[in-house]
Amino acid sequence: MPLVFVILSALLIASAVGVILFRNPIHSALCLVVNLVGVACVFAALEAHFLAVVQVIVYAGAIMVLVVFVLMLLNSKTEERTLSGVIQLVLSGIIGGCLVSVVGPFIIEQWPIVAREEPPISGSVEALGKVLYTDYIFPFETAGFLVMAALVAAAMLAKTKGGDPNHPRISEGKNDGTIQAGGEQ
Amino acid sequence: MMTDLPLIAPLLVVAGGSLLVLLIDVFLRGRWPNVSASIGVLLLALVSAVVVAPEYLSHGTAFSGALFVDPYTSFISALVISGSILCLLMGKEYLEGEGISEAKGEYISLYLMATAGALVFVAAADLITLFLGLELMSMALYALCGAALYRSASAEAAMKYFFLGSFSSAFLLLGIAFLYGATGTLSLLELASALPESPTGLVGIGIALFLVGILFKMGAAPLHFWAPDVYQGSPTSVTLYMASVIKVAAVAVGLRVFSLTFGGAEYYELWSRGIWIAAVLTIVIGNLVAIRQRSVKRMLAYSSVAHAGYMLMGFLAPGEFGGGPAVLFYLVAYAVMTLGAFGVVMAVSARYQDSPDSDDIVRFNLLSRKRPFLAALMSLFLLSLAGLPPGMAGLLGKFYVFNAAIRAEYVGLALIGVLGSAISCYYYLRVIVAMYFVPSPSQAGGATSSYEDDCGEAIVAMPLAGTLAVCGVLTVLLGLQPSALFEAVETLFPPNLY
Amino acid sequence: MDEQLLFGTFPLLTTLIFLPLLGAVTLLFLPGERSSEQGEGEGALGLPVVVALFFSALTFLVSLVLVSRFDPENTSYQFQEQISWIPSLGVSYILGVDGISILLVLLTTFLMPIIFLASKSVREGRRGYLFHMLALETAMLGTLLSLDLFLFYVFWELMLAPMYFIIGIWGGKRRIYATLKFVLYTVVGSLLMLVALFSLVWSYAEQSGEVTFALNEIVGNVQLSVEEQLWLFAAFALAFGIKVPIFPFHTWLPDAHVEAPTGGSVVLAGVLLKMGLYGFIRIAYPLFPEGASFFGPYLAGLAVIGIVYGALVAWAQHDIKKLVAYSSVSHLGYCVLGFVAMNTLAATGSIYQMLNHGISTGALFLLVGVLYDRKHTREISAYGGLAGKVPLFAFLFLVFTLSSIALPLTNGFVGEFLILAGSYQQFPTLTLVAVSGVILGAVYMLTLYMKTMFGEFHEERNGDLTDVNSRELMTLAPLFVLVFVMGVYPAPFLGMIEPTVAQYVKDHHERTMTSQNRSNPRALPSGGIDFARSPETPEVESETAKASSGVPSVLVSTAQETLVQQVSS
Amino acid sequence: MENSLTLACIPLFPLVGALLTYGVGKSSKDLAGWVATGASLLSFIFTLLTFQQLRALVGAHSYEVAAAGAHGAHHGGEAQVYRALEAPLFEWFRIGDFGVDFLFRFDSLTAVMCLVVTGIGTLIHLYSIGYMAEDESRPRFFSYLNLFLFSMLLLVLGGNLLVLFVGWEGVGLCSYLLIGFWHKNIAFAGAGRKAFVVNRIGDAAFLIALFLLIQHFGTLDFVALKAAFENTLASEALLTAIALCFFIGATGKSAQIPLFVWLPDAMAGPTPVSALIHAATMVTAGVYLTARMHFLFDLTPYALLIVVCIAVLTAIVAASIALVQNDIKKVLAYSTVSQLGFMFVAAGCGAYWVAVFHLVTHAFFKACLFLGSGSVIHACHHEQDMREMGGLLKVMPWTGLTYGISTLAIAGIFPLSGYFSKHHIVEALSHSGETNPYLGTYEAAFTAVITAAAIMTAFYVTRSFAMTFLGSYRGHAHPHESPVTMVIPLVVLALLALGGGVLNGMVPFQLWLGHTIPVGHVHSSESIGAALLHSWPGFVGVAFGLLFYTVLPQVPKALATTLPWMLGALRGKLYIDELYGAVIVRPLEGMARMLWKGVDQRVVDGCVNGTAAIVDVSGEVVRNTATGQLRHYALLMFAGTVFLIAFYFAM
Amino acid sequence: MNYDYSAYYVLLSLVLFTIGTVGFIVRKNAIVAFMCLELMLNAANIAFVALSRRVGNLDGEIAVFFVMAVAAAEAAVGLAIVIALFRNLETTESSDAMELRL
Repeated sequence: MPLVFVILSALLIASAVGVILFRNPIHSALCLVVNLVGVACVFAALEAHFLAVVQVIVYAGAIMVLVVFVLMLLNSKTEERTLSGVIQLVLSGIIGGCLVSVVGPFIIEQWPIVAREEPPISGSVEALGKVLYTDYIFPFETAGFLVMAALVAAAMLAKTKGGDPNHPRISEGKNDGTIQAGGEQ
Repeated sequence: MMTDLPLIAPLLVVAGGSLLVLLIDVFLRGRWPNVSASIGVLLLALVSAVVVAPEYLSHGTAFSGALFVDPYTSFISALVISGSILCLLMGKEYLEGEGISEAKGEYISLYLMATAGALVFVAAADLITLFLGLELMSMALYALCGAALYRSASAEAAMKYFFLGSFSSAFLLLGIAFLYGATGTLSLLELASALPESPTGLVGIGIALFLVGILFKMGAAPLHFWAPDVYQGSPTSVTLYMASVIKVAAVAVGLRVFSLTFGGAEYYELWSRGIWIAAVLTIVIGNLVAIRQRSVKRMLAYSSVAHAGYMLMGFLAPGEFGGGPAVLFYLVAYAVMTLGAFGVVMAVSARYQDSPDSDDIVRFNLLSRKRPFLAALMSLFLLSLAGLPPGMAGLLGKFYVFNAAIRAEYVGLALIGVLGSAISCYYYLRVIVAMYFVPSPSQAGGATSSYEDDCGEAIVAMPLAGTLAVCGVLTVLLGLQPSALFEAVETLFPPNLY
Repeated sequence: MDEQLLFGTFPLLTTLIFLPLLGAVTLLFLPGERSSEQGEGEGALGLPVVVALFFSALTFLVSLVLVSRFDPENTSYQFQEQISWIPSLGVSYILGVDGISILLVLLTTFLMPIIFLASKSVREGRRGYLFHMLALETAMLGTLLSLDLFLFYVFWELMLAPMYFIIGIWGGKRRIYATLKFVLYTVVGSLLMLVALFSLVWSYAEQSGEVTFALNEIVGNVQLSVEEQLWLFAAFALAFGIKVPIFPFHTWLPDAHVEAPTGGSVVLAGVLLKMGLYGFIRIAYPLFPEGASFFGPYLAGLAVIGIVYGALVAWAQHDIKKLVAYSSVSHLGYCVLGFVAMNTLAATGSIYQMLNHGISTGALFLLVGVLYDRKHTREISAYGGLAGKVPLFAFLFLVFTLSSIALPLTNGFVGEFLILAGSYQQFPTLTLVAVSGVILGAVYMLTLYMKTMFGEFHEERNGDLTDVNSRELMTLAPLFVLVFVMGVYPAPFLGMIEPTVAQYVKDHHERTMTSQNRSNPRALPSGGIDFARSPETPEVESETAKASSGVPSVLVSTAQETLVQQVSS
Repeated sequence: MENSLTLACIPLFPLVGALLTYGVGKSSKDLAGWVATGASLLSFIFTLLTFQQLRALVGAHSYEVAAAGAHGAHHGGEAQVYRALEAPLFEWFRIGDFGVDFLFRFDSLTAVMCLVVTGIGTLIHLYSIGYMAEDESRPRFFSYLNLFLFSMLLLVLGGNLLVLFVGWEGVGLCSYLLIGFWHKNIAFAGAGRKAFVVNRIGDAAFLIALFLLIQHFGTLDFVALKAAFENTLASEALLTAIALCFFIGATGKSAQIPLFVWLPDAMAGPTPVSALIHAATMVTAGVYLTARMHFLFDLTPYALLIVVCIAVLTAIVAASIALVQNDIKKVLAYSTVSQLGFMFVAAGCGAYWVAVFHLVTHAFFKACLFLGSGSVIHACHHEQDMREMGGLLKVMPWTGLTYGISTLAIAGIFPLSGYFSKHHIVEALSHSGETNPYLGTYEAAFTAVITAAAIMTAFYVTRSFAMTFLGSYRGHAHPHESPVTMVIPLVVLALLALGGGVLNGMVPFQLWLGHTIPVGHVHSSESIGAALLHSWPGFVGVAFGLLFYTVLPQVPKALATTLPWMLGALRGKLYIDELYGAVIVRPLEGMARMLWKGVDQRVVDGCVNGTAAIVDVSGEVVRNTATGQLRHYALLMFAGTVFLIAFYFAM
Repeated sequence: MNYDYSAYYVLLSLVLFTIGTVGFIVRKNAIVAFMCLELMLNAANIAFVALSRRVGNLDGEIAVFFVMAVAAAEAAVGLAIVIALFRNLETTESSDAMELRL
């Protein structure tokens, strides 16, 4: 178990670092895919098999496809490394380090390693489904509605100019009411 | 399970209505009164909320502990729905411009979805539902912010709101995970009893992360950065929704969680210091930066940040100190006056929508001459925001909040609050200066005549005028008869008996 | 008809407060704003002014009824009304009037019709002007009459907005700066007051278990530690001191005065400034006797600085209004000094002087307004030799100038004399300095008079100047009459003030003593010997007691000792 | 005490007259003068009536009693009976036990003052009709004059110090108005302001005295105060302080060092004003006050010493300045200052009645002199420089004659009125050591100085007479005798100046005053020879004056060339105005400007605006955190979150 | 005998979360920032699953399920927003969108 954990951790951290450090977005995306699969492995290692499957399907199968698609569509370029970017990295790294070093000890303290007889729960489809459709029926429905909302939102945002060519904003010149310099009062 | 359905009738009406509006719109493509229909839906929701209100006296939960059924929920839900109605009424005409008209069907559908999300959010009795409600509300809002499809500012606002919102949600989520890990439950009620006697470090961190999520939605420092940009860039009809309804929801949830779930004395010790510093930062930053703004929308955004700070003051005086009711009173008063203020900004900037500085303070010049009643109402709202009579609602709001804070012996915080409040007078009054004191070009000798026709015009449609009038009346009445509201909200506390 | 039946339960004070507001609302519903403002002759007042006049005159009449039915010998609050407003926090709508406030009420209602008569000079948007003035009257009366701390606060703050608009809309060139300063100064003070208010109320609630904002219940019953009293008093004193204004918080005043339209200046000088001192009288002193006795000497010192400083700075002014404004700083210094001295003589004089200042300075502002309406400048150097051209104006200006410099037989003298005579017993050295204000007052006022009224007349510049017209005369005549009535026969006025003040002073000293007995060891300069019992002047004791007709203050500043030593050496 | 209706009427007439005059003046300017004069005359008549009442009250027989009382009082015997008429009008104000009534009281001292005020006032009103005949605003002038009479009457009739103070300030006001009567000339207006302000300085001290009295005695009524003082245990320091405060007040009103500077400038007013206000009545108010408060001064020998010192100094300094003035009115003005010094010398020696006596005689001859000078000025078309006059005796015989008589009177030549009063002053001074040990030390020196001042007095008036009336005319106008309305007062006053001394001989002036103030020994009349001998300073002065300005005009010229600095200093009025300007006025002005520009605008307002600026700048600084960059916001939010966790929640 | 290493999983999640946060802050490209958000959500998910085992109920795993739904929704909305941004500004770099500031 610890060995699996160590390997997975290394994989996850490495791929995560890859996501943030590769300058080419496609490379980042590929690292993310690795990471997501790694997470699925973690789920599996934690005996949440259903979640592991869902993870692969939803993330690698749906979300990542979408992401890569958009990446291609928008033709994202390789990011240039700038000084301000490095400063950002250093600063956020320091703060992140603080976060980990502050919270980490508390995590260890909160959940000390204990021995236990058997796996307490079963992350099986059956068990999950039971809870999901009874106790969590309302959140479940809400989640469904949420996805619905997301679709509507995406649909609205993706609308193009073609909808109404005579819209005033398109036909008229812009900024005719800009205030001249000279300030208030 | 099914028996609980009537309890969420308002939510069902809003959610169903949103889908129905969308569906009809697909076929009729905006050639039908979809806004009015949505207002109807919301009214229906309000009616149903009132109808089911007696059921909510029971202090229980519904759907296996997913939703609270208590007067607090009922009241906040009604408030959210009423606020949504007012916002929609105000923005009715506005929606024709800003490029929203093309996607009006989706816009309105999303608007109702956001309201539905807010209703879930405020009623949520477990952390998962809470998170989902928050995300539902936010998701719809992200899109609404970008509803002005061809305005880059709108897209930028949507982008910033989305990314920062999701960012903070992630923190919230991590916080939920920690709390869950520490207590083994996600239910807000069970959490309260399952928390260790004295907070362990990780529980503290979980609470902090949860607070971060709430502070973000409230627009409080140090997580306020999105608020000015998003308020400014979004279509004004969305801005006022965010400034009123969303803030109401966030504060209401925060208030409930912090006074109910984390209400124990030990835990109060823990988070009170954090909220104290957040309140101070919020008040100071909000007020300080607001004085440097030219865009009235942005200024009001910072002002709403500052007001979040005053509300946080009330968080610090839970229970017998009366902070809870004070915050709710403040919330209502704030919603009314800020709605009014943004409504006027909407009316004024409507005429200059093409210009990036459509809500520049110069646009308010001469408003008192060309639109005296609009200017008078704006003055009322601004004075109220500043806490000066005759803006009685704001005054009484401050009265209650400061009162509670001082009663809980936060005198230093109260002093910072009043100093901030004094600073706030400066920027609120600047708008009044523009509306009233700036000389007309004829007086000024024609030197500034270049923008004579450009200033002080406003487009005020009937619904907007009516809503503004309602807000104006409420602003005064809430102050003159505060007891009616205050005593009502007092009965809501504690938010749930257990 | 039976009086009891007529007035017994009639809410006279509420009527008084809200009549002007009713008038303001009525104004909003008047038809045809534009047509009524244009095309009116010089003689016609216009409908809005008539309406405003009507309501303010009615208010004045009501206040006269109030005065006529007021019992001067009854030193408690009269005509009390009480309605619960915010029961959960013990806030009530309590009104009442006593000898201290009644004449200030009368002054307020008296000045208002005059201001409306003088509102002719407001050319644009006169209706709004009248609206704000009437609203302001409501706020001022409310402040004077409320006996609930929160109600007081609300009315106190309510005074701000109308005045802000009056200066801001109808003011001079730098009005935006002036209004901003005015509002920010005041708001800082009053918000601190709000915090102090809550602290006080909760301290009291902890003792008595009852949450109340009612002044009467808290005063005398609340027991605060000395430290608390000092802090709370300081907060209140800041709020009130800014309003008075006490040096060094006075710089908003000249700006506000200079930029304000005539009516605004009149009401600002006439009534608004009084509110600061009224706050001290009504709230700060009764609530925090310890704080008062600690800060009293400092306040007196600041007041005296204000007297001399205001006078000197007034002397250096080039702008007539600014000069009069600084003279207000000086005059209000007298009022504060008199009150802080806390004996019947000075305190009565102080309240009387508040009335006087309202009348004489108000009249001076009206006169400046007359000049400004005609020549649109307030520069002293723009005028000169007007006495020959506009004799009536010169005469009236002279009379009010004399009233302002407290010439005997004008109202100013009585007040100033009583103040100085009384405060001398408490703060001899300070009063000696204050007396120099008497000289300086003559210097700057007569210099102003000389430079404007005497000397060479600029024919080409001021040749078209016309004398005071009948309408302006109508505004000034009542003030003119009062100057002499109050100067020659002040007895009826003093008679209304004095019993209450005497009781007030007595109560105050009792409170100070009891609270000192309760918590004696502390960092107060309590060591001072009683001047009256100083060994050099053994027979003086009874005289002092007689003169101050109250218990001589236990707290005697060390300055007093020095004087005794000086005199005796 | 008895109430008297006529008493209340005395000041009423001038008050009504003042209002009426102004009203009448609108229609007829000439009538105004007559109305005013009538009012003044009525007031005089009522004064006489009241005087008769008082005499009846005191009773003819009581002269002896009073005299005995006077002796007694002086020697510590039984107290004399104080009798007076009263007119309590109303209670002015009452605060607790301290009350002030608006009360008039008419006793023997008041009677004298009242007679002088209304009598001379009437004459000067009459004179003014002629003098002001061509002035456009004469109604205003007469109105002011009447107002002045009213105030002056309040001053002398006031039964307590506060009513007195009303008059005290009132006369100051009228003086201000009348000095600046020709206000088109800003210098004249400035002179008025100067008079008022300098007077105010004295008034401030007066007020302080009142405060001390209120604090320690609780009353301001003269009778009550007198009673209180008779057996007071108050410390001498306190009494001295009060007395000195009163005296400072008196120096203001009565133009003593150091506050005398306003009086010469006050000559800017029309000449009748100078005669009435700045010679006969108002300026003597300080003397009156001292006499009135004798019970206080008597208790404070130290204060009396200071009074005498100041008075002697004033007398000699003013007289020496008067020696070289060429403006006829300036000569008389400094003469007035000097003569007031004489009066204070008497008062300071405790011989209050002598002071009052000199006050009366001085009123006669100085008023006459002033009116004479006015007549001359009038004749010479408002020329005031004596070097432009000369030989006027021929064209203006009446004026010349009356001026001459008054000259002799003021010079102190027996048997003219001036001799009697002046002689008593010297007399009192030389005996002052008997009662006041402080004075005893300096008695001789004071006597010498005052005698020198008397010689100078005689010299400079003679000089003015000689330069004006003798020799030949040096001016360019066409002088002529003044109209009859101006001559009559001159004659009457000259007669009074001539025979005023008889007052003491035939009417027992001293005894009469003895009803009110201590009068000391009743002086037996002296022989004519002794009297002539005693008037030697007058003779000397007159002789030298005549000699230098008629026979030997080269002597003063030679003196002027040999002692130019002295002449310069005296001509320049010892540069006292300049000194005050440099030491007091200009520093104060500078301070005022500094306080305004420096303190008020820089420091106080600077703090206010600075605070605002700090808030503004910090707003700008904080505002810069809003860069608009998503990444920056995220960083800051992250930082904020970690900050909250690290410092507040992780425990 | 099994040992419960939940703490280490949570620690891992914390580290991943932090890396995601840092990436979110550092990267200009909006799509990459979005990917970092996904990293953060995944990290939280790991914590949920690990803690779910630890506390012995399924609530944590259910939560993960919902988070995935949310993530999917976010993907839809977020990418649509990025497209909208691109349409207006012709860029996917968040740093180019700074019209709203100060």
